[in-house]
Amino acid sequence: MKAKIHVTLKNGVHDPQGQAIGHALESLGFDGVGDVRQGKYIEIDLVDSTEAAAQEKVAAMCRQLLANTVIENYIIEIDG
Amino acid sequence: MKAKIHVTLKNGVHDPQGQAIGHALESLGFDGVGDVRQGKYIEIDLVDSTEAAAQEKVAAMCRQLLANTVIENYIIEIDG
Amino acid sequence: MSAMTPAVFAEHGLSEAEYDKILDILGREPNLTELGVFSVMWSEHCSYKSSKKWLKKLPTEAPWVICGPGENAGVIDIGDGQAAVFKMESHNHPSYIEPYQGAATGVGGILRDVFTMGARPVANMNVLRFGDASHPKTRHLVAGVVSGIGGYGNCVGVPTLGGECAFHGSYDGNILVNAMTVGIADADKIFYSAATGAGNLVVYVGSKTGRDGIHGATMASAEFTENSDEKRPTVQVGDPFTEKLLIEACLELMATDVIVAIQDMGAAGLTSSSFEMASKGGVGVDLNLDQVPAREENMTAYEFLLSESQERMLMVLKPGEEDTARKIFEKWELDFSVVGRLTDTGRMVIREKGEVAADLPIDPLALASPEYDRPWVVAPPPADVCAADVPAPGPIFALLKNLMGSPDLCSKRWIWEQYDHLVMGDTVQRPGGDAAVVRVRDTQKALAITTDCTPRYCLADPVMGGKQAVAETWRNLTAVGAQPLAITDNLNFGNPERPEIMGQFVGAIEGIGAACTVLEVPVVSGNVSLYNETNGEAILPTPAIGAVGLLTDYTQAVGLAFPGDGLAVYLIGETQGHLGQSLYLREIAGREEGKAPPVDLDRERKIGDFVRDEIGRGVITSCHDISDGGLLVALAEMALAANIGITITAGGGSLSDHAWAFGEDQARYLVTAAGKHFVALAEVARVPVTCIGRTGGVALVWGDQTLTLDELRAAHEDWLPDYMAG
Amino acid sequence: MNSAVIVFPGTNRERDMVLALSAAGARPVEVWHRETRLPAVDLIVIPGGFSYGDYLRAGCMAGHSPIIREVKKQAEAGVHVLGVCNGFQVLTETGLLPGALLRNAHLKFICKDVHLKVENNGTPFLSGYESGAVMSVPVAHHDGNYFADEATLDALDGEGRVAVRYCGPDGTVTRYHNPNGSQRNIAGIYNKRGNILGMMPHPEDAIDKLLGGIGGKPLFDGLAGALGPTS
Ligand SMILES: Nc1ncnc2c1ncn2[C@@H]1O[C@H](COP(=O)(O)OP(=O)(O)O)[C@@H](O)[C@H]1O
Ligand SMILES: [Mg+2]
Repeated sequence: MKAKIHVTLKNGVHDPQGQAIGHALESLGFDGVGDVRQGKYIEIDLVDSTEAAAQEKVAAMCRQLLANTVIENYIIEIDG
Repeated sequence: MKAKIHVTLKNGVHDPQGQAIGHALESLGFDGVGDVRQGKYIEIDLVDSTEAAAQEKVAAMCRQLLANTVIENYIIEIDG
Repeated sequence: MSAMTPAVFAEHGLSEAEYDKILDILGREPNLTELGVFSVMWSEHCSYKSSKKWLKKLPTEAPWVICGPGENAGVIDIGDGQAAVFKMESHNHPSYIEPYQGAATGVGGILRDVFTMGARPVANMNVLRFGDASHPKTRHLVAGVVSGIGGYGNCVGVPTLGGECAFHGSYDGNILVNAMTVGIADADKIFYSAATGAGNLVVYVGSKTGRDGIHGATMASAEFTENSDEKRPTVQVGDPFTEKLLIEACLELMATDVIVAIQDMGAAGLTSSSFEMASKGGVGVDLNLDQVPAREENMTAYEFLLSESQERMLMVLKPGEEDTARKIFEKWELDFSVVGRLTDTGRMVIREKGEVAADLPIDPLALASPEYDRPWVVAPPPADVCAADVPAPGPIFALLKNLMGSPDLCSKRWIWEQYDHLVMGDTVQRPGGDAAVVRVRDTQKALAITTDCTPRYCLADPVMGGKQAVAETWRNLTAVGAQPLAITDNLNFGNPERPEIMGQFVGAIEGIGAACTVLEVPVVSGNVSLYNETNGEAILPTPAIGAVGLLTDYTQAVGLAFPGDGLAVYLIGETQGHLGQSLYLREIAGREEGKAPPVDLDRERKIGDFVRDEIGRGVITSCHDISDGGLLVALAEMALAANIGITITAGGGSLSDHAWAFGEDQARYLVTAAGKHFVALAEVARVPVTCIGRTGGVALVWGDQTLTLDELRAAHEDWLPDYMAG
Repeated sequence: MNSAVIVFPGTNRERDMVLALSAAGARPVEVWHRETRLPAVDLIVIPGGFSYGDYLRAGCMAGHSPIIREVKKQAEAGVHVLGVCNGFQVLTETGLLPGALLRNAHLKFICKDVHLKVENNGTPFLSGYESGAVMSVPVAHHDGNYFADEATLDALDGEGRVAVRYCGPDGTVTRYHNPNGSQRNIAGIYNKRGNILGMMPHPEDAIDKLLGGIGGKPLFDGLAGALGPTS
C-alpha cells in the first residue's frame, strides 16, 4: 500500500520560494504566470492491510511530523 | 488554469530527506513503514486559454528550471 | 452603532483604564482600526509599560557611547572613525509555536535593527534556553530553532559566532530564543529614525505586506473573519534571500546622501515604525495604504497597519531624491513605493480607497503610553549550602566526566557546526571559546563578542545574578584580551503582574546597573520579554547579557587552548569552594539550592584588568575564565581545546576536593604565561595567583587519578549529538 | 593576472573571495550578474553564497542569469573558471560540470574544517600543491552531497577529473571523513578540458594563519603563478 501526501502552505502564509520561482519563470520569458506556490510531496510505502487503517496512521504521521499544522495543510491519498 | 507539478528524484538517486523521514517515523513508533521518498509539489496559476498550450509551456518550464533532469523526473497535470 | 464593547478592547489587550485614556486622548470613540493601533502601540512589547520605570535606572553613558537606548540599536565608538552597532532581541513565543520560522524571523528582525542604522552586520549571536532534556518537546524545539537560526543567518551571509544554550524544566512550555547582531559603520554615517521636514516623502521598501502575524485575538471581530474560512496563522515566514537584498540595497543607498530617517518594520509593523519615526521627529504623517505593496487581496486598513510581514523598511527621503533611491531598489529587485508624506499637523492620517481609515494624534500615542509602577517583593534569600553537607559520590575525575557530559556543560558543537561561522572571512576566534573574535575588515582591530546569563543565580538572588551576568560577559571579553566597551541586554521574565516576578526584575536591573557602573560597560540597547510563563509557572529569571569589546590588534587575541607542552598553568583569583547553586550541586547531587556565589565587582575589575594587560603585553599566552562547573571543568576545556593533557599539582588545601574542584567562585581565570616572572608580576599587582599544574601528555592526572582526553572528549562531545539522534 | 568574481543576488562569499584573490595578486573585479560582457580576465570565479536564496534548488536560478551565457562562452574559449560551493552548484546546474549536488546526507548545514586530498594537481588550479598533498580548508554548505551516475563517476575517475576528495589528516579516504555523503568522497571535479574546477570547500577562507590556517593559499598562489604571465 502506498500513501501519497501533499503538504502545502496554508492560504495567506508567505511563500518566498514560490514567489522566487514565479519571478524566475518570468525572467526566463514565460508569460501569463500568476501565483506560484511550492509544497512538499511525500510517498510512503506501507504494509498495512486496510485502507482505513493506513489513512488513520498517515494522518497521525502528518500531524506529528510531516506537516507543521500551524502553517501547513496536508492531503492524504492511499493507493491500494 | 492551474498547473500541478510533481518533481521527484529518479530511481537510484539517494534520497536523504525521504530516508530521514522514514527514520523519524520509526522512532515516533510508527510501524510497517517501508520506503519513503520526498519530492516537490509546485502549483502555478496560468492565464493560458487551452490545456494543450499550458501543457507545453509547463513542460518547457520543467525542463528549463523546475526540475534538474540529471536527478529528477516531473509529472504535469493541468486543471482547467 | 458603536463596536466598542469591553470585550472588544479586552481582546485587544487593553484594560478599561487604558480604554478610558484613549477616549480622553481622542475625545471620541476610536474606530476598530484606531483601536488596533492603540493596542499594539500600548502593548507591553512596544510600550515597555511595566519596565520603563526601571530601565531608566540603567547606566547608559560613557565617552565612547555614540547612541544609547532609544534607537533601533546601540552605537559605540571603536576608533578610526568607526562604530560598532548592536542589539539583542527576543523571539520566544513565536519560536515555541513554530521553532524554525520563529527563530529565523528573530534573526531577521535583529539584523534589520542593526543595518537600519547604517551598519553592515558582521556577527550574529544567540542565547537559547530549552526545557528539560527529557521533556517530549525539547528535542524537536532544539532541532527547529537551531536550523532556523542557521537557515536565516547562513543565507544572508552573516557569520553566527556564538551564544549559549542551556536546559531547565522551567522552560518546558516557554523556551527562550534571543538573537543578537553586531554591525560596523562609519561613526559619522549613523542613520536615525527621527522623521523631519514637512513635505518629505515617506517610502516603503522590501517585501510586500501580507496578513502575517496579525494577532489571533483580534480575529474575533466579524469584520476580519468574513473572507477567511481558515484561521489565519499568526506565524511569520522569513525570507532571508530578500533580507540579504535589503541589506545590500540599504547600504548602497546609505552611501548616497538622500535619507532623512529610516526605520525597520518590526513588531507592530507599519504602525509602530511610522508612529515612532513621526514622534521622534515631531512631525505628522499622511499615509496612503493604497500605495502599500500588498501580497494578498482585499486587505483592510486594520490588517495593513498591524501586519508583521518581514523584511520591510520605512524611510523618509530628502526632497527630489526618490529616483536615486528607486533605482537602487529596482536593481536589487525589491518593492519600492511612496506611501506618504510628512506634515506639520502632528497627526497620523491614514487613508484607504479615498477614505480616512484612522486619524490619530501622534505624541499622545507614542509618548503618553501607560507606565506602571507594579508592586514588587523581594523573595527571602535561600539558606546557604555547606560543602560538608554535599556528597562526593565517587572519585573527582569520574564526577568531572559526568559534569562534562551533562546537558549544560557538554560541547555545543552540534549547534554551531550548523551555523556558518566563517563567511566574510574575518573570523579570528570561532565558537567554542570565551568570546568570539571578528576582525574589522581592512584594519588590525577586532571586536570580541559574548553572551551570558546564569538564571539559577538570578532566581536565588536577582541582584547578585544580575551582577554576575554582566561580570561574566566582561570576564569572557577580558579572557580573549579585549577591552569590554558596552552591553546590550534581553530581560526575559515571567508575569510582571505578580509581585515576586516584578521583584526579580527590579533586583536584576539593580545588579546589572551596579556591575555596568563598576566595570564601565554601559547598556546601549536591549529588549524586555515578559509573561514568559505557562500555567502560572514562570521561567527562571533570565536577564541575558550580550557584550562587545575591542582588540586594537587582532593578532594579540588569545584562546583557551594550552599553547604547548610543559607549561605551568596558573589559577588567578581566590577559591572558596562555593557550591550553592552550582552545576555540581544540581547535576551530581540533584539539588537546586543555596545562595548564588558572591560577586565582588571591585575584585572582578582588578583581576580582569591585570589579565587583560598581561595578554596585551604577550605575557599571558592562553586564558579561560572559570564559570559554570568550576575550576576543573575550565581546566578540562583548555586541555580538550589543545588536545594536551595536564598534571595537576595543587589541591584544595583546607577545602574539600569537590568544593575546590567544582565550586563556582567568581573573578577567576586559568592562564598559561610566557617567561619566568609571572608569579612575581601577579604579586606586584596584588592579584592572587597559584600554579596548579603543568601541561603535557594526553590525560588529566591528579594524584592517583587519570582521565584520558579521549575518554573526556567522548563524554563531552557525544551528549548532544546522541541526544538529538533520539 | 586579472580575475572576475561573479555576484548574483544572494551571493555572500564574494568578499572572502576578493580578499583571497587580491592577496595572491589576481586583481579581482566584481561583476554583477545582469552584465552581459566580462572584462578580459584569466580567471572567472563563481563564489559561494545562496544565489536567489537557493530556492527551488541550490544554484538553479543563477544558472539562468545573463552573465552565465558569457561565462560559458569564455570557458569554451579556454578561460579558467573556478566555482566554489554555490559556484560549484551553479556549474552543475548549467551543465558545465557533470552531476548534481544534493542535500547533505545528514540533512544539516555543516560548517567545519575538513581535509582534502589533491588527486590531480596537473591544472593551474591545484598546481600549488604536490600530488597527493592533504590540505585543511573549511566547508560551509547544506547541499554538498555530490551525485552522478556510476558511468559518470567512472569516467571522472578514469580521466583524472576528480580534483579533490574528502580524507583524513593523513590522506586516507574513508566514509568516516565524508562530511556530506558525496559519492566516492568527491569534493571537487574538473571538466574534460581541465579549465573548469568546481569544489564545495572554501579555500578562500583558509589563507591566513590567524584566521583559520593557510590550507587554501596555495590554490590562489598556484593560479596566480600559472595564469599570471599570460596577461
Ligand atoms: N532592557 C533594556 N535595556 C536597555 N534598553 C532597552 C531595553 N529594552 C529595550 N531597550 C531599548 O528600547 C528601544 C525599543 O526597543 P524595541 O522595542 O525592542 O526596539 P525595536 O522596535 O527596534 O525592536 C530600543 O532602543 C532598545 O534598545
Ligand atoms: Mg527596530
